[in-house]
Order: sequence, then structure tokens, then C-alpha cells
Amino acid sequence: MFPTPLERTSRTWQIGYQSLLPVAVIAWLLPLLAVAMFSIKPSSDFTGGDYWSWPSRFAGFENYGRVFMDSPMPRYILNSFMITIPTVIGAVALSCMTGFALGIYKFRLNLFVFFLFIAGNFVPFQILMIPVRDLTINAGLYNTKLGLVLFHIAFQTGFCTLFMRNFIRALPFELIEAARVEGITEFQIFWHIVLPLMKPAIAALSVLVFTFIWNDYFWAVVLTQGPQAQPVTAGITSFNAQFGVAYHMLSAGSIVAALPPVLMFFLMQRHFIAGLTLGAVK
Amino acid sequence: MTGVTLNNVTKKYGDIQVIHGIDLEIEDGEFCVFVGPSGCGKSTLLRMVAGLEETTKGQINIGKRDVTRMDPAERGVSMVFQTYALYPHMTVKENMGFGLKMNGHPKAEIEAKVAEASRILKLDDYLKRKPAALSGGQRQRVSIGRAIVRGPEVFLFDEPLSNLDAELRVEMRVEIARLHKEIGATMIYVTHDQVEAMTLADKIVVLRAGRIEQVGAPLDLYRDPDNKFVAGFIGSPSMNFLTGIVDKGAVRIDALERTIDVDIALPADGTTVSVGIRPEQCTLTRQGRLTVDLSEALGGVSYTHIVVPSGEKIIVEERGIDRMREGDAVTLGFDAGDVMLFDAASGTRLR
Amino acid sequence: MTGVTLNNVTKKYGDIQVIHGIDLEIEDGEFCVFVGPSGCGKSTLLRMVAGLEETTKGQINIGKRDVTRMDPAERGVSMVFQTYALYPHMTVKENMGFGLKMNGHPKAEIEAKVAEASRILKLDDYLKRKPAALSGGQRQRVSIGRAIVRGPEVFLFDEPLSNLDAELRVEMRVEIARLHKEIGATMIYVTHDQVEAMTLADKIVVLRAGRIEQVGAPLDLYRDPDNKFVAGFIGSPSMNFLTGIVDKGAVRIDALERTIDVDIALPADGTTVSVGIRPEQCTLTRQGRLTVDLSEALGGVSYTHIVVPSGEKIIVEERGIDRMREGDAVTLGFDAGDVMLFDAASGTRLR
Amino acid sequence: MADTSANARHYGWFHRNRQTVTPWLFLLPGILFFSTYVVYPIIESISLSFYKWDGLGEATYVGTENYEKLVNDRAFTVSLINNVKWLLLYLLAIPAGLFIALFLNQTVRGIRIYKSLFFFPFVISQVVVGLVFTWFYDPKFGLLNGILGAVGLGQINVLGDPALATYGIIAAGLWPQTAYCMILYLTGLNAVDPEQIEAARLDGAKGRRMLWYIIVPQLKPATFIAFVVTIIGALRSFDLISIMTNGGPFGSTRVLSFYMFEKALSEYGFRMGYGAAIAVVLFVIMLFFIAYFLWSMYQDEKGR
Amino acid sequence: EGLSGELRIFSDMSNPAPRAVMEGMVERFGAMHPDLDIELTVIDREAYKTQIRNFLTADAPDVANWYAANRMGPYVNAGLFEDVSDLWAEPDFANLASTKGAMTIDGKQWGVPYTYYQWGIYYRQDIFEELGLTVPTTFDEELANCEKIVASGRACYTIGSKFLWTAGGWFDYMNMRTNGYDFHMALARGEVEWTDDRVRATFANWRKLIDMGGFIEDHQTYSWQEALPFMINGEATAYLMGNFSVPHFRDGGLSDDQLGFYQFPAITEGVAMAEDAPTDTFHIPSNAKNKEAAREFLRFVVSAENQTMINAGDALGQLPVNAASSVDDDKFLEAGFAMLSNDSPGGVAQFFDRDFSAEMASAGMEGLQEFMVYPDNLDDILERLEAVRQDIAQ
Ligand SMILES: Nc1ncnc2c1ncn2[C@@H]1O[C@H](COP(=O)(O)OP(=O)(O)OP(=O)(O)O)[C@@H](O)[C@H]1O
Ligand SMILES: Nc1ncnc2c1ncn2[C@@H]1O[C@H](COP(=O)(O)OP(=O)(O)OP(=O)(O)O)[C@@H](O)[C@H]1O
Ligand SMILES: [Mg+2]
Ligand SMILES: [Mg+2]
Repeated sequence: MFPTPLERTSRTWQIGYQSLLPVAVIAWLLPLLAVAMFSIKPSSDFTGGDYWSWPSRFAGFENYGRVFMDSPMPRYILNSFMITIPTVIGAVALSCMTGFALGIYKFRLNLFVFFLFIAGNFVPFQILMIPVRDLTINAGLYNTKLGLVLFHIAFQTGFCTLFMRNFIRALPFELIEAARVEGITEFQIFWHIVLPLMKPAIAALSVLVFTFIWNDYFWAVVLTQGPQAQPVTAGITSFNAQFGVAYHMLSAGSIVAALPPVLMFFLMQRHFIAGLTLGAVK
Repeated sequence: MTGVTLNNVTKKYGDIQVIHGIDLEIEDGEFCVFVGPSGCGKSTLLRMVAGLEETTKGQINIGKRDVTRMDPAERGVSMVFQTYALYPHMTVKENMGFGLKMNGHPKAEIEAKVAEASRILKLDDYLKRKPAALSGGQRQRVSIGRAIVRGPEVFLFDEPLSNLDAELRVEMRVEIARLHKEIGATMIYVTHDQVEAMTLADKIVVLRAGRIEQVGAPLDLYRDPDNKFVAGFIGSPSMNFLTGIVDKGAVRIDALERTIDVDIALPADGTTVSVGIRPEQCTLTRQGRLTVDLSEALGGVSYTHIVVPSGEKIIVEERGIDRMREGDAVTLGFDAGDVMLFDAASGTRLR
Repeated sequence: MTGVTLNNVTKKYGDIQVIHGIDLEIEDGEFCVFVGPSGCGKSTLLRMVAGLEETTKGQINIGKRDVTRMDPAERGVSMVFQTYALYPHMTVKENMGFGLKMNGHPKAEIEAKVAEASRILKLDDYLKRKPAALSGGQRQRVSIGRAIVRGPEVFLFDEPLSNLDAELRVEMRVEIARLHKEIGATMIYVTHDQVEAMTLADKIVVLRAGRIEQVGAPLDLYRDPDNKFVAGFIGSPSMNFLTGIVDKGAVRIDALERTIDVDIALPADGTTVSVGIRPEQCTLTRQGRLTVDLSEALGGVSYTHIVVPSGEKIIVEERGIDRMREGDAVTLGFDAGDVMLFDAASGTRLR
Repeated sequence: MADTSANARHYGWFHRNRQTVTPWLFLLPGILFFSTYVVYPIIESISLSFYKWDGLGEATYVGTENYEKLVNDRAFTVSLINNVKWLLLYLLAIPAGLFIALFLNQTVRGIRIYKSLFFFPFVISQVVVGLVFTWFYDPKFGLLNGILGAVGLGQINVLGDPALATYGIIAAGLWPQTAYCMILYLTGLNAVDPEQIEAARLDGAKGRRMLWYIIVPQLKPATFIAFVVTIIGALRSFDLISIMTNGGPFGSTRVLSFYMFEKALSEYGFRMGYGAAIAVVLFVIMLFFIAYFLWSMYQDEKGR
Repeated sequence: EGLSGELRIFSDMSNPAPRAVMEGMVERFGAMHPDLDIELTVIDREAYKTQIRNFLTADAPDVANWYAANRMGPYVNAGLFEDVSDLWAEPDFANLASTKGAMTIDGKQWGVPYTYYQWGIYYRQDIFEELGLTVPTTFDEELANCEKIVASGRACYTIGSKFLWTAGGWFDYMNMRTNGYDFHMALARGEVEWTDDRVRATFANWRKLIDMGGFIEDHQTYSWQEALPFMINGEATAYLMGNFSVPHFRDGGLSDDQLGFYQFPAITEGVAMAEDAPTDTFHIPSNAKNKEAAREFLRFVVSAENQTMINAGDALGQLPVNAASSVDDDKFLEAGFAMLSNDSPGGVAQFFDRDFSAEMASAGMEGLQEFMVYPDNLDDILERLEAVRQDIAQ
């Protein structure tokens, strides 16, 4: 292991390291901690120009309460879920199929199609903006969650295919051959053999796509408007407009908006990290 | 049950030809082993029989059926892979029954067949486990069980034991031999392990660079190889080769300053031939012009390495109590009747 | 050049003790091989000598220097790993010269030493290649070259050949033996391969569960093992063991219905002992109460498996022209003088 | 025997060609989606860049006029320069991530929690990161000025100063990006062969030299990925700019992606063709990196 | 006859007070037409500006908010707004005459106004008193006041120019006061060069305030709301703003005793005073489905009674567009009403980003913001703006 494992180092460095860790974390997360503190300060602290002192009293309940009761935030969060979850399902399903096709079969255009997906994944999405917007408008899907979901599924397919294909590639090909010798059809192979084996990849990818989509702002702005379809990332800007300079409210709102992916990360940490590395590194 | 016939079978990957028109007849119920150096095409040939690789040219028959263009599933073969290829998400039982289930066999029938296979392979205790919870040997047994369950006409094995450690390998080898005896199906077995080939085969097919060098029963190949390649390949340690020159109806071995008489038709005088003699048929006596380079004592047997003046290396198997040590001066002896002669250029056996 | 001395060396991982106070003296220039079953602590002990594992208790000397707490780089040892541990991003030449470079040796000196090592190991053609472009054997050679270049007092090898295939293993084994002869440094070598241990070692150390079972020259261990464990571990195929009962100053082997006289002090009548006899010291004669279970013919030798009535398995090495076949009725014979007796409980040799 | 009948059994076309047809069946929905939403729009955008169109009425073909205008468009130049700044400075995330990864690559109690906390910024939406940093930089009550004040340094208005604003935003972007690189390196470090480190220890390599000669070369795959994702992240930067400065002050923090959005879809933007032309320029820049990535993937695939 | 079906309304009245007004209107209109199913969507005011283009083409509501004058030009030209000249022909609409011009393009009317409001300077009366200042009527007085305020450690004006348009307000006033309404509108139409000396004169005047430290620092990082606390906390004494800001001041804790209003003072003698009074409007998209109900809603919006109600001080706090309605009893409304009716002989402008074409407005406001931070860059800025003007003129 590099650097030298701690237990092999001098006693002073061990203690130094152990005490450095929390300091480093606090410094690293300082901006975030500040926001967290803002979010539990009462508004009177701010009007008094007193931004940095300890909250004069704990106002977390009323601040967060207002976020949920007095603002469209719950609606936006709901939208985010209604956009994110179908996208995750759709993108993962599509890429299981494309990944299977590209990972298992040898055909002339295999690499070409695969590279097409990868290239698409890296395209600056601004170049898609105008046509996709027109497309969505013409399909009558402008300002609908469905419009956003369909686009996200399509765009994520590039990345997901890369991920799934590499994962399937790493499965022992003998499994497929064994099945073929046993007279199992290609669809059965996909359904009964490959799919169950892809569970870890599916889990990792789902978590990953979840955060990607949840955090999307650009397309939310381009393809939706207003609380009936917009996700929370875009919603937070109107939330800002509503609460103007009420920093305690804005902080609470930001924290609420950031919470689901953070929770997701903590609950699914292993999958998440597996996803990041698996997807990228083969 | 049926044998397998290959008829001028050829395989090309793009422009590269890896199997060059192989003709081979494997009898019903025979245990046939393909051996040969790495990359010689053993696996490719086996996979062509299985239908996992397309046959470029030629014809493969299983029994009387021409299966050349058939799907693997229709050929009536089962295959056992080196890596076991067990479905990791299924239990042992499900693994064995999966093929039947997918092909719509009734449940009771599957149960019965799995039970039978599991009995043969003593897997009853493990039926509920997943492959991950099994040792390498057990996994390989399951994978054989999966092959048995389908009741194929032909079993195909591709180096099934090479992922096992030495001890288990011996055990499983014995088990496969027993299995063959019990179910009597035709089996084709790829390996590069000498011992497996010698002990399991009814018939060994020695391949080199996509061509058959020789086909025969194990001891026939050992005792009567057709060419230098087979002679050197079969037997461990390998046969020693020395350069000899035909001289007045006898063969002169300059390295040993010895001329041996042989009772076969020799080529013209002055022709160079290769003289082969097995390590176990050599003897060493003290004193002489040769020096022991290295002696490896394994207990019951020692392998003594000698480099002759012409640069060729000779290994002698010694078993007696008095064994040579490094640096000893020795004389190499052997019975002229044990010697095999090969054409120096083509390697063909002279007989 | 210098030997290595271990003095009550002990290793604990947390509360688990894996090395139990080992005392060992390895002479200057000696080739010492550690063998033992998997997990017995061979690698741990070797790595403690290298300084890669801390020594919990005891002292390790290299020559006269106490190196117990020294940095690996300062001990004057080089190590060759099972997985080669070559730096994949450096060429062969860079790999070999890296240690010297790190220690600030001048360029010309590095060049010269690398050239010398490459000559010894015949690596000249590959100096510019990266490890990925080498075969397994070549990689292991480079890794040995890297060890040589640093000119260490002690070479350490941890199963250096076990990732190679059978053929290469033989070749490299011979090469290592030659290397030892050529540079004459002290070498400590870990393996679980019988043949390697027997052929390479000046001194074999048999370990079991973190303790030394026996130390000695290879043939001494083969011929005169201290206990049943060493007797069973050294020699291939393994020694056969049968249960015997001391009966009126002789040993009765019920399975064979034979009583043998031995000229050692036997324990009290009725005591159970373990009777050991090597496969190569057994003979089979036709007719008898035993049945051949399986015979594996390898050419020059056959291994014949027999199960005696008490359930013990016996393997007999046959070499003659007339060999037993499966199902043959046979009688097992051996010379009473070849038999070794062991205490049934502790396994200690009775002599 | 029954053998002949087996031969005569007639299979359908699909059955005979299933190895060829199946992959395409599986690919069909993916390709359909992908071409509709990715491939076709790229072509459409490129063609649109030769038109003048306000997004409402009829488009008129203007040839390369949009591109010609770009050459003299100061805002475009500024965006391009800013993009370069992003590209270069964003790469700092790679060494920074490596540094943190090395710091955290220990096995002490609770290290998993620390690793997670360090990774935290990456999971948070860039919108929230943008807000957080906007407040961090706020000249009035921002934490940054608070800290600067506490150590006796003067006040700065990072986001209000055109000379600093872009760097301020990049710093905000580096925060999550560094976290990302850190995780990549942590897993990379996990995969470094311990035997090689031991071999290097025997060879006398220590500390920085061990890092440079042994560890860093072995982290090459992780570095490659970190490089790719960082470049992509830099070129796609939009959210942060939009949230933190909205391109200002007076357009000094624009980058191509933001500028094109502004030109095409923002409050005062009605120039779809012009926006498309900007996007095409961005696309061309990205194409170099895509080509590089695909090329290295291809080398890998060939090697299999 | 009862209206039925669905009426979809998109509104940008997203700040709390206007939002309540809008919701109130919908409620009352709904009560009048019980069979009508009204769906109101309130969109963030800033976001709305970019989104209107999408929903007008894609997902048109029946009624949508927007702005008068040049700002509605693109949609009118693209045929996305319904011609509602028929409404304006109705007798009741005679009362809307004052805003008819702003709603007219090509001789037709394309929507109805629902409110307009004065711009001017809101100031801290209490601080003025404390410093002994009087309300200025000329620029010199303004400068003199400002000097004293700056000397007291305050800024004269707060402003948050992050979203640029606030700077536009300043330019409107500086230019209209320096060069007059007609010149300003000519500039807006692109008929005058930005490098013109008269434009430079405007900037020269403006610069006086900047150089003396009249504006708060770092205004380019604030939105207009974020700039409010400066005045509320007394760090700045005045705010050039539209009347919609009054509720914010009051919410911030300023009482009517503390908060005052005055007209932007004269600069060039003899130039008639002109004011910014942006008109906010309702339109019927051409793609609307329920145009009948939409027309009825528009009639309802401009009705005298509704106008009184929604523009009241406790509601929008702005000026009614219907001459028959009454202005609420609110000191700022009255001041504004008086100013626009009597003291604005020069004319009424809509606002920088409504009078100038979109492209010019965007480039222009950016330049204005830059000028406010780096006045030395003026030449460069003007050349740039001139280039844009010429580009548009092509
Ligand atoms: N897909 C392929 N494309 C091109 N050449 C191939 C392909 N598969 C195998 N070969 C070549 O065909 C030859 C035979 O390969 P095969 O795997 O049958 O050898 P083998 O005898 O099984 O070797 P081993 O003992 O190493 O398994 C080799 O030279 C190999 O390089
Ligand atoms: N880091 C560790 N922590 C705890 N126990 C360990 C550790 N490393 C090794 N051991 C234990 O120490 C014992 C000796 O291990 P060691 O690797 O030396 O065995 P070995 O003889 O080299 O075996 P093999 O032949 O399999 O390589 C084993 O029981 C192992 O489980
Ligand atoms: Mg093979
Ligand atoms: Mg070991």
C-alpha cells in the first residue's frame, strides 16, 4: 500500500494524522457547513447583519418547515423523482440491451456502433440544445416530464452502454457458449444468464445515473418551465426569487435540494464508487 | 450412441488458416484425447465439433448426421470448459437442470436426471449451494454433471483440469476415467498434460500447427512414434536426441564415439539422422569422457543432465543407489535396440 | 557474502501467532528451500528476512549484522516474487537498473551491471521491451536479473516458478540452479513443489503451522524423515501408510495379513503404529487377495492404485514390462528393511 | 435411423440467422433513441449554423456568415479564452485529487466516513455548489472575506471582478471535480500491485521517489479517466456560470457553452443560427478529445 | 352566457405580492364563471423571459403575461400573439387610451395592459433629515446631497446590477434628462450612433456620481433584491427603482416615515422631463385554445373595478391603466400618479430593455454595467455598442 501504512510510521505522525483528518474534512466542507448553519439560523440573525455568529436559537424546524409548507419545493422534489426514476429505469434497461448486443456478439459494425455511443456521450450537449428543444416542442412534449425523461434516457444511453458493454465484456464468455451448447436461445441467455449476472452493474449504474439526472440543470432549463414539470435544480432558482435575500430559507432550500443524491450516495456508497470506476476504467 | 467423424475439416480466421484439413475417426464410446503444444489448434478443433466455431471447409459427422452447419444445441454434444462456466447465480441443481428447463422438459424428468447425475458425481450434498461456495474440484464436477444431464452422444472437454491444483487434478482425472467407464459415451478431451493424456485416452491425437502428427493408443505412441515430434512430445522427461551419421549400414554417433547397428533400412551413407533414446533407457557408468552437468535427485529417481561435446543435452533417469553427482566423469550407455532413428530434416521415423 | 541466522523469530498478526520462535542457521552460499503446506508461514518467514514484514520477536542476522529492525533496502537482500512484480511501465533495462538508480549509482556502473546480468540470463534481445511484451519465463528471468543487478548478499525467492507452465518450470529450475552455482550467493527459496525443493536445495526446511518440522539435505529428508509429516510430504507419489499393530516384537499389518520384523525398539505390544512404505519400494506379484483399482500408464512407469481391505489406498510404482491392469488380482510385496514406522498419535518416527 | 430426419428439419429464417439478427434487435431501441436525440440533432445543429433564424419565423440561409461574425465577436473571443482557462485550470483537479487520495489512503478507524465526506461535493448538484460558493465569495458576508479579514488581508469581490470571476467559478468547479478525481485515484491506489511496492522498497525507493517512479505510472488508467472526465467537465461548464454570475460581470465569465445558450435561448437571444455556430465550434474542440479517447479505446480493443 | 372549458394562464408574477394578486384575480374571475376550469401557472419572472418563446410555439396557454412596446415586437411579428383590436374597439376600452400606443404595432393592438408603474428615486427620509438634506430637483443639488451622504460613510444609491437591467434604468434617466425623450427614443430605434457626443455627455454626467462613490460597491454581484438591504440597513440612502419595490422596502421594515420618493432631478436645463413607466400586459397567444374565455379574462383584467383592486397599495401597489379606476390612497402611488399625469411632459418611456431591440438591449446593458464598474472603459464600450447597432441595422 502506498503511502506507507500508518501503523508503520512514527507515533507522532500517527497522532498528527489522526488529528489532521477531522480538520481537513472540516476545511474541505467549510462552504457546505456554512450553508448548513445558515439554514438553522432564524431570520432575525440576518436582518441584524449577524451572519457568522452561532445561531441565536435553533430555527431549523421553522425554516425547513417553511420550505415544505410555503414553497413549491415539495412539488419540485416530486418532479425530480418523477423525472429521475423513469430515466434511470429506461436508461439502464436500454443499455442492458445495447451492452448485451455489443458485448456478446461479434459483427462487423460492432466497434463502430460502440464508438458512436461513446462519442455521443462526450458530445458537448449544447450542440444538441436547439434541435432537441425543437424536437420536444414539435412532439408536444415541451414542459412535460416525459419530454425530459425521453431525452435523458437517450443521452444517458451513450454512457450507460459504455459501462454495460465493458461489464458484459468482462463476464466469462464460456457462460454464453455453455448455454448455447445447451440449446438455450439468445433471448433466454440474455434474460436468464446475462441479466442476473449484471445485477451489480445495474445497481452501480442506477445510482450513478440517479445522481446525474437529479443534478441536471441545463436540460431542465431548456426543456421545462414552471413547477408542474421542472425538477428541483431548476426549481431552486425560482425558490430563490421567492425568498429573495432570506439566506436562511435559501440555505434550507439548497440543503433540501441536495439531500436526495447525498442520501443515495450514503446508502449505496459501495455501488456508487464501483460505478464510477467500473464505468470509466474498464 | 455414436462416433464422430471429421472429414477434411479446415478452419480459417480471416486469411490465417489454423486447422489444415483434418481427417479423423472417433469410434462410438471411445475416449479420444487431443494433445499438442499451445496454439496448435486443439481448442479450435474441439469447438468446431461443438459448433461454437464455424467450420470453414470440410464436414463433421456425429453418428450419421452431418452436423457441420448445425447449431451447437442440435448436435447432441455437451461441453465441459476449463473455467467450469457454471452460472454463478444458480444453485448446483439449477445449473444442472437449466438446459433441460429452457428446452421445456417436464419438471419430473429434470429432477430425475439431475438426481442421477448428482449420484454419479457424488454431488448430493451440494445441490443447494451456489458455485461460489464450492471448491474447484467440486465445481468441475458440477460442470461435468451439467454435461451428463443432457444425455449427449458426445462429451467434449477443453482442459477441464488445468485450473485445479496438482492433488485435485489427480483425483478428478481418476474420476473422469471412471465416468467414462460408467456411461460409456464418446468423449473428446483436450489437454496439454502428458499424464492425463496417457492415462485417460483410448486414442491420442497429437496435433501440431493445425495438422495431425499421429493418432494412436497411448503406449503405441510412446513405444512407436511416427516422427521425432511425437517421440519428443510423448514421454517425460522427453526423449533425448543425438545427431548420428549413417556409416556403412550402421549409425555413427560422434558425440558418444559409438556406432550402433540397427536392423532397419538405412538411408545412404553419410546421411545425417537423429538418434532418439529415452532417459529411462539410458544408463550411466562411472569413468568416461562425459561430465555430469547437474543432477536432480527426487528421491526414488534422479535426473542427471549431461551435455555431450556436440552441445546436445541428454537427460538420464537414474534409480539405483549409486547415482552420479555433478562433475562426475561418466559414460553413457544404452541398448542399441531401444534406439529410434528419425530423418534429420523431416523428422520422420526411419523403420 | 554472508549467511543468515534466525534466532527465536516470532511473528504475530494481532493476536494470531503465525511463526512460533524459529531458530535457523543458513550458511554462507547455501541454497536453502522452505517447503510446507499452504498457510504454514513460508512466505511470512521469507518476508521477515526481507524486512517486508516486521519481526514481532527474535533476531535476524545477515552475516554479523543484526538486521531485525532495518529497512528492506539496507539489508543487502534481493527478492524475486511469484508474480514477478516487474514495473510494467519500465523497459526490461530500466527495471533491472531501477534499484541502483534509486541508490544513486552512476550511470556507467548501472549500464555495466545490467549488461552483466542480462548476459547471464540471456536477456540481451529484450532489454528495450516492456514486461507486457515478454513471456512468463522471460518475465521471471527479468525479475531474477533485477535481483542480481543489485549484487545482494542474500537472494530471496517466493515461489518464483509457480506461475509458469510445466515445461518452462523445468527450464527455469535448471537455470536457477546454474545461477546459484555461478554467483554463489546465499539463497532462500520458498516453494511447494516437491521437485524444485529436492533438486535445488542444499538444505530443506520443512515447515508446518509456523514451526520447523525438520531441516536437512534433500535426500536425507527422503531417506530418513523425522516424522510422518515429513515422510509424507517429501517424495512423489507420497509414501503409503498402513496401520500396523505391535505384536510380539514385530509389527502386524492386518490389511496385508503380514507381520514384519523390524530391528528397532518397538513400543509395547498392542500399540498401533503407522507403517510407511514408498511406492517405488513396493512390488506387485500376480495372484493374491488385493485387486487393482486403476492403473495409470505413463510410458516408462505406471502407477497402480490398490485399495486394501482396511480402506487405505496404496500406490505402487511399476516399471517392468509386465504391468498390472485394472481388476487384476495381486499381492503387495516390499522389503521389511524399507519400511518406516511412526507413532500413530504423534507421528514421530520410531527408530 | 432418425438422423436424416434431423437434417431435413426445416428451420425458419430467423432461427438460421439468429446470431446475426439478435444483436440488432437488442440494439434497435437504443439506436433509435440515440439517433433521434443525439445523432440527428448534431447534424441538425451543424446545418442550422448556416442559417439565420430567430427561432420563431422562417430560417434564411446565410452561408458561413455566422462563422465570419464569430471571428470579430469580442464576446466569442472572451468565451474562447475562458474556455481555455477552464480547460487548463480544471486539470488542477487531477493532482489535487491525487494528493487527497494519497492523504486518505490509510486504514485507520472511520476512514471510510472520511472518504465519503471528502467525496461529498461531487454528489451535490452544481446548482447548489454554485449557490454555496456564491455566498462563500459574497463580498458582504461571505466566508472568504471573513477569513481574509481575520488574517488581516483586504476584502475582495471575487465574482464582481472581471479579472477574478472566472477563476472564482473554476475554483468552485474544482471542488466537486477534485472529489471525483480523488475517488478515481483511491480506487486506482487500491489496484496498485502491493508486490511492486515491496519490490520498490527493496530497491530503495521511498516517499516522493516511490510516488513518482512507481505509483504514478501505475495510476495511469485512473489518470486517463480523470483527464477525460475533467476535460469534459471543463467544456460542459454551464450550471456554475449560470448560477454564480450569469455570465457577468459584463460577460467576462462567459464560456462557449454559456454564450451559445445566451445567444440562442436566453431572454435577449434570438439568434439560433449564431448559437448553433458557437456550439459547432465547441463541438470541434471537443472532437479532438473524443478522437483521442476513442483512439486509446481502440488501441485497447485491438490488444485484446 | 357562461364560459366553459379550460382556461390556461401563464404568469410571470412570481414575487409574493404580485403572485397573490394574480391568484386573487383568477379566483374572482373563476367565481364569475363557475363552469370555467382555470389553470394558473406562475413562472419565475426571470425564467419566464426565456421560456415564453418556447411555450408560445409549443404549449401555448390561453393567456400570457408580457411587456408592452418593442418587447412584444418579435412575437407580434412572428404571429404568435393574437390581434385583439376588436377588444380595443369596445367602448369600455376607451378608458385605456393612455396606454394604447404602447400596445399598438402596425396599427393593431396585440394585448391589454394591466398595470404600469412609475420609476423614480426611493430614498431614506430619516437619513436625509439626519443629514439635513432636502429633496433635490436639479442634478447639482443631487450631487451636493450625494457628497454629504458619502461623507457620512454611506453610499448615495444602492443598486444590484447582476442581472443588468437596473443599470438600464439609470441610463434611461441619465440620457432622458441629459438629451431628452426624443433623443433617447431615437437611440433606442438605432438612429443615433452610440459614439455620438450627446451620448458621451450622458455618460459624463453619470460618471460624476460614480466617481464620487455614489453607488454601493460590488453591485455587479447582487440581484436587485440583494441590493435592498443596503438601503434598509442604512448603508445607502436611495434606490432608483420601479414602484414594485415599495412592498419590499416595507417588508424589510421601513415605515412610510422612513421611506420617501422623488422624481429623478433635471440635468440639462430646458429638457422636458420624461419618465420610465413600464407597462405590464396580458396577451392571447395565437395558438390559444380557448380564445373566447381569454378575451373575457382580458376584459375582466382591465375593468375599472379590477384595476382599482389589483393596483391598490396592499396589492400590486402600482398604477391602474383604466382611467375610470381610482388610485389607492398610498403616498407612493399618488406621487407616481401625479408625476406621470402632470410632471412628465417629455413623454413616457417603457424601459431600456423594452424600448431597445433585444440584441441591443442585451449588449447595451452589459456595457452599462461595465461602465458602472470601470468608467474608464467608456470609449471601448461605446465602440462595441456602436458595432452592435450597425450590425443590427444591416
Ligand atoms: N479468434 C481468433 N482469430 C484469429 N486466430 C485465432 C483465433 N482464435 C484462435 N486463433 C489462433 O488459432 C490457433 C489455435 O488456437 P487454439 O486456441 O485452438 O490453440 P490450443 O491448441 O487450444 O492452445 P492452448 O493449449 O494454448 O489452449 C492459435 O494460433 C491461435 O492464435
Ligand atoms: N496480514 C495478515 N494478517 C493475518 N494473518 C496473516 C496475514 N498474512 C498471513 N497471515 C496468516 O499467516 C499464515 C502464514 O501465511 P503465509 O502466507 O506465510 O503462508 P505460506 O506458507 O506462504 O502459504 P502459501 O503456500 O499458500 O503461500 C497463514 O495462516 C495466513 O493466514
Ligand atoms: Mg486451448
Ligand atoms: Mg506464500
